[in-house]
Amino acid sequence: MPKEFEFEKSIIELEARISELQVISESGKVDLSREIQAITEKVEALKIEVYGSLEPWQIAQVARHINRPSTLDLIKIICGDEFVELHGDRLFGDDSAIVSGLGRMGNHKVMIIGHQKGHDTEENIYRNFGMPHPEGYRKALRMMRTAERFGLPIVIFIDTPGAFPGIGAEERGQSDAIARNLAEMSDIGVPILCFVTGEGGSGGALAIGIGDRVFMFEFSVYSVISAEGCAAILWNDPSKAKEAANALKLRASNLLEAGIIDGILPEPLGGSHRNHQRAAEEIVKQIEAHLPILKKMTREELIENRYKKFRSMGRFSCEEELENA
Amino acid sequence: MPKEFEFEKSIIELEARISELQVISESGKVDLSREIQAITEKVEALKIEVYGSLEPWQIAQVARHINRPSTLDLIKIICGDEFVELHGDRLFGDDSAIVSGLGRMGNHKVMIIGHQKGHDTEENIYRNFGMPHPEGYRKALRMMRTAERFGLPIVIFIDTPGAFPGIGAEERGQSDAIARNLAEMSDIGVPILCFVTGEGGSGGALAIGIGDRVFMFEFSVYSVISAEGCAAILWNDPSKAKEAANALKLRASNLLEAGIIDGILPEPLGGSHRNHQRAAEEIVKQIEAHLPILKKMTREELIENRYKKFRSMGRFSCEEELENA
Amino acid sequence: MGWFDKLTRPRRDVPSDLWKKCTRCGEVLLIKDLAKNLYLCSKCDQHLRMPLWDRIALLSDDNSFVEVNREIRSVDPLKFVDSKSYGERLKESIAKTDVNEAVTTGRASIEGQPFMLGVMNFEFMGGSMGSVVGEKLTRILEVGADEKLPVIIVSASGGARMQEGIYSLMQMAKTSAAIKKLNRASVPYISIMTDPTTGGVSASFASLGDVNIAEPGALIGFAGPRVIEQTIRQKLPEGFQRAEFLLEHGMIDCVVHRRVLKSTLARILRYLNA
Amino acid sequence: MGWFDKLTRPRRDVPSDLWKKCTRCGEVLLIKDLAKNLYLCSKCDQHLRMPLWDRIALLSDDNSFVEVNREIRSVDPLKFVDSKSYGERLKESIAKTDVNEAVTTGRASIEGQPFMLGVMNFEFMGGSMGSVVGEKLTRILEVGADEKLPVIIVSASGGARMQEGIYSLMQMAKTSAAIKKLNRASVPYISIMTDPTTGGVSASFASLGDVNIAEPGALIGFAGPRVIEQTIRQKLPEGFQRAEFLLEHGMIDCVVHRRVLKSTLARILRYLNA
Ligand SMILES: [Zn+2]
Ligand SMILES: [Zn+2]
Repeated sequence: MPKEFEFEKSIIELEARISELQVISESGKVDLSREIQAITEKVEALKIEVYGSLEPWQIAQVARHINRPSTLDLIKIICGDEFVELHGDRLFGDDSAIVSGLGRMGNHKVMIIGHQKGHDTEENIYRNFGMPHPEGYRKALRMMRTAERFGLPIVIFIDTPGAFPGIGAEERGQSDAIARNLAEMSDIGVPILCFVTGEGGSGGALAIGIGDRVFMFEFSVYSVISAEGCAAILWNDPSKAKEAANALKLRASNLLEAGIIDGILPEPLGGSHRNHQRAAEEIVKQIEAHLPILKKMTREELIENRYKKFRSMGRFSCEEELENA
Repeated sequence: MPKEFEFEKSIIELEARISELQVISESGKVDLSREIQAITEKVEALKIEVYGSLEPWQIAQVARHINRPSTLDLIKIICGDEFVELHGDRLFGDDSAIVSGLGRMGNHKVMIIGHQKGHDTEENIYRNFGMPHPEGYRKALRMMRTAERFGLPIVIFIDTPGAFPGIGAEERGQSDAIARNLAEMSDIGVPILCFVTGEGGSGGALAIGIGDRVFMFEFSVYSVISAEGCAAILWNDPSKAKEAANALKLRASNLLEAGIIDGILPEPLGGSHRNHQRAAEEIVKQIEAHLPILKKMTREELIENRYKKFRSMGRFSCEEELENA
Repeated sequence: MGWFDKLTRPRRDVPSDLWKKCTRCGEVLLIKDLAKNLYLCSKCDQHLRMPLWDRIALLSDDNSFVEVNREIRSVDPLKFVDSKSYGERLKESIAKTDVNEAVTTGRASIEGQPFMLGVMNFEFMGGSMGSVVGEKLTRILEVGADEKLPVIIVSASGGARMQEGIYSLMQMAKTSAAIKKLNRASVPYISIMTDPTTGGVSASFASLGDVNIAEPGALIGFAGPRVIEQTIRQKLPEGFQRAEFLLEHGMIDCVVHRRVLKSTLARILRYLNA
Repeated sequence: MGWFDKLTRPRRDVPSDLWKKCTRCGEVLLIKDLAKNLYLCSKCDQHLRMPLWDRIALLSDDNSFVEVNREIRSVDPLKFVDSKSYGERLKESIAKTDVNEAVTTGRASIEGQPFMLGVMNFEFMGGSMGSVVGEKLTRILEVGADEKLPVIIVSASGGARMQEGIYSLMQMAKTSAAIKKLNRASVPYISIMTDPTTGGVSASFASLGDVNIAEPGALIGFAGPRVIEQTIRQKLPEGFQRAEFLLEHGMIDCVVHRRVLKSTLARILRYLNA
C-alpha cells in the first residue's frame, strides 16, 4: 500500500518543493513569498484538475490509503478520552479487526462499532488489515444488543477489504456470523447510522452495514467484490482492475444514484487522509442532523422502516410480456 | 467404571447360577424348576436387603453405572425412529457430550436435550464421558430458543460428571456458557421438564437444569461437587469419598426434602441399568402428568413461576438478634 | 398477492450430453440412469448436482408444485460488460436452462403439508444471486410470514452476481431481513445446502435456517477454496468446507442423504409447524 | 423493602501481620504502605487482594455506602462436618473478618450516581457462595430492577460453598435469573472480577455483566488450574486463566487498572444509565 499514488506524484513533488522554498524564505536571506504564492496557486489548480476527475480505480486506491482516518482515529478526534473500548464476543475471542465501545458523538451518547485497519505494516498485521473473523462480527452484534438494551444509538464505521478468507474463519462460521448480523441488524430497536469511511468490501462490510441511514465519504467505495477480484474472475486477468472498477460502479455517487446510500460526505481535495479532523466533523454533522429524527421513532417504526429500506433494493422487471420477447 | 459393584457381587453371582441351572433344566434332562424357584426367591430377598439400604456412596456408584440408560437410549425407546437429531451451536462445534433433537414423548411433540455418556470406553471417549465443552451448552441453548420459537416444550436429561475442565473449555468460556444458560433458561417461554437420570454433576448439570419441574431417578445423585472432589478438598483425602457422599446429602430423597426437586422416579431393584424400558415409562408418565398443566400457562406465568421456584432455594437466617449471639 | 401464476413448468428435456463422470470416483454414468437414481453415483453414492425440476419433484408431493413469480426477470442496471454483456449472458442462460432466473419459487406440499419452496439452479449463471433471486426469495419468505406457511430453500450457488454490482450485495441484506421476519412470526424456515453453496448465498439466507440441512459432500463456505489457498498460501485439508466438516464445526443441524431428504423434511415440519 | 439497615460498617483495624509478600515479584511490602497504595505492589504494580472495606471505599463516593441485609446469616442446613463442623467454620470466619458473610451489599453512589454494590470477601471462607451470598446478591439485583438502580458486583471467590451442598449450587441459578430480570428491566449490571474468580461464581453472576471488567493479573476461570492439570495431565501455559487471557479470548470487555477503576465505572454508568 503506497503512501502516495502515481496520479498525485507531481502534486506531492511540488508540495515538497514549496516546503523547501518556505524554509529558505523564512530564514530571511531571500524573500521568495511571491514565488511560493505562485507555485501554491498552480498546485491548487493541479489538485482540482487531478482529484476532481479521479477514475473509479483511482478512487478505490484513495479509499484504501494507509493514512486514511481509521475508526479509532475518528473516535479519538470525536470522543477524546471519554471513549471506553469494549472487547470480545463472549464466545471465542476478541477480534482486533473490529473495534467497539461507548462514546459521545456531538450531543449523543452512542455505541460505536467499526472495522479497524492499521497505519503501518505492524499495526496492519495486528489488525489483520481490517479483515474480521467471525468473532469480530459476533462482537459487533453483542455490542448492538447491548446498545439496544440501554437505548443507545449505534454509529458504525465501515472500512474493510472484506471478511477474512482463512481456515479458522471458515471453521468458526464466517457465513453464519455475517448472515446472523444481517438478520439481527434488521431487528435492532435503536437508530443505526453507518458511514463507509474507506473500503466497503462486500459481505464483510455489509455485515455491519444495515443502517437507518448509510453514508459514504466522497472517495470511499462500496462494492460486491473488489475490482481486482472481479477482474480476476470475469476478465480472467487481474490487471483489468481498472475496467472492473468502472463496470462495478462502486463510487459514492453511483450508490447514491442507485438509492443504496443516503448521502455523500465531502472530502478535502486529495482525500480524507490529508485531513482527519475534517472527516470527523462531517460525521458529527450527519449525526446531529439525523439522530434527533431517528430517536423520535419507536422501536417498531425503526425496524419497519429499516426493513422497507433494504427490501426495496434491487432492479428487476416484472412484466409478463417479456416472457415471450 | 465397573459393570458390577462390590455390594451386588453375590446377587450377580447367584443370577448367573440361576441362568445356568435354567439351561440345564430346560434341556429336559433334570427338572430343577423347584430349586430354581427357591434360589430366585432368595435372590429377590437379597436384592431387597442390598438395594433397599444402599449408602449414598453406593448410590453415587449406581448413578454412574456404565449401562445406565443414556439420553439416546431413552430417546430410542420413547421416540423410536421418529427422533430427528439436531446438531451444532452455530458458533464453534458440535459437542458430542450433549445431544438434542425433535421427538414425540407420549402425546407431546418436544425438543429433547441431554448429556450423553457412552456404554463402553470407545464410546465414552467419543462422548467425552458426558462432560460438555462450552459448545455443548451453547448448542443446548440454541435448541431451547428454537423450541421456544415453535412452542415446543423442552425435555432435558441430566447425566454428567460435570462440565469438562480443560484448556479449550476455558479458552472458549466454560463459565460464560454455563452462566448464560442459567440466565437464559429463566427466560424461556415454553415448559421445561428436567430429569436427572444418573449423575447430576455440579454446574455442568445445572447448566441445563432450570426446569419448571425437576425430577430425579431414585438412584441418581445431584450435587455441588462429586464426593471424591469434596473429599479431596475438605478431607484432603480422596479416599474419604464415602464420608463426603454422606455429608453432601446428594440423594434424590435429600433433594426432595430440601425442596430442590419435584419428585422421585422409582427404579427397579438394583437400578435402571437393569431395565431401560421401565425408566422410559416412568419418564413418559411424568411428561403426561405435568405437560398438560404447564402447557396451559402463558409465557409470563411460566417465567414468573420458574423464577420464584429457583428464587426460593437456599437456607439462611434473617434474625437481627443473632447478630449479638 | 396477484404476482404468482398457476403454471407449473414442464419437465425439461434430457440434456444433449448422454453421460456424466462422477465427481468423486470418476465413474462414467449415463444421464438417464442418473435421473432414475436421484443423481446419486451408482458406484460411490456421491450426491451429484440435481437438475432443478428433479429437485422440485423430489421435495414436493406429486403435482403439488405451483410456480410463483416466474415473470420476474433480470435487467442490466449497470450496463455491465466484461468479455460479454450481462444482457447476453442472461439470454444464454435462459436459453440453456429454460428458466428465467437462478431461482425457481412456488407453492407446494410435502406429505400433505403446504409450504413455500425456493430452489436455486446452479446451471443459471452459477446460481449467482442478483436482484431477481433476492426478490423472489424475499417474496416467498413474506408469503410464509403472512400465511404462516413454512419455507424451504434449496441453495446451489457460487455467490453474488457481480454483474449487478452493489444491487447483488444488497440481496443478502434483503433476504436475511425477510428471514428474521419469518422468525418473528414463528414460521419454520429450513435451509438445504447443496453442492456448492458459497459466498453471498452462504453468508445470508442459506445459513439462517431454523434447521440447516446439507447434502453429503456438498461444498459449503463463505470464501471459495481457491481464494483461501491464495490468501493463506497453504493447501487446504482434506474435507475442508464439505458438509461433514460443517457438521463437525456446528454450522449445520444434519447431513441428510437424498433418498430420505423428503421424509426428513416432512418430519421436521410436523414438529415445528403449529 | 424493610430488610436493609442504615448502618455503615466501620473500617476494620489493621491486621496483626505487618507485611506481605508480593505474589508476583516477591517484594516484601508493609501493609500500611500497601493500604495507602490501593494494595498495588510498589515494585511491579501487581494488583494484590484488596480488603473488603478498602474496596468499598475505592468504588463508592465518600460516606455514600449504606450496608443492606447485614443480618442475613448462614445456617447449617446439612449439619455438615468434615474435619470441623460448618458451624465452627462460620464462627471462625466471622471472628476473623468481622463481617457475617462472604459478600457485603449496600447502596452507594459513584461520582454522584446511585447504585447497588456487592463486594465479595475472599477472607471469608475463600469467598465461597452459599445461600447467603446468593440471597444477598439476588436482593440487590431485585432492588436494582425495581428501582432502576445499576448494580455492580465485585467478585472474589473460589466457587461454591460445599458445606451447603445442593443449596450452594442453586445460588448460581438464583443469581443468574435475577440478572436476567435486571436485563429485562434495561438496568446496567457491571461485573468486576478480581483475583480469584472461579467455579460457581465465575459460572454465574460474575460472567453475566453487560460489561465485564477484570483487574490486571486476576485468576478467572471455571475449573481451577490444579483440577485442569490433573485432568489433562499437562502443564498449563503461562498466563492461562489470567485477566489478559480472558480479554484475548473475548470473555471480558476490558482489564482496568485499580487506579482508574472508579472513574471507568462511573463513565460506563453515565453511558448506560438512561
Ligand atoms: Zn462415484
Ligand atoms: Zn510485585
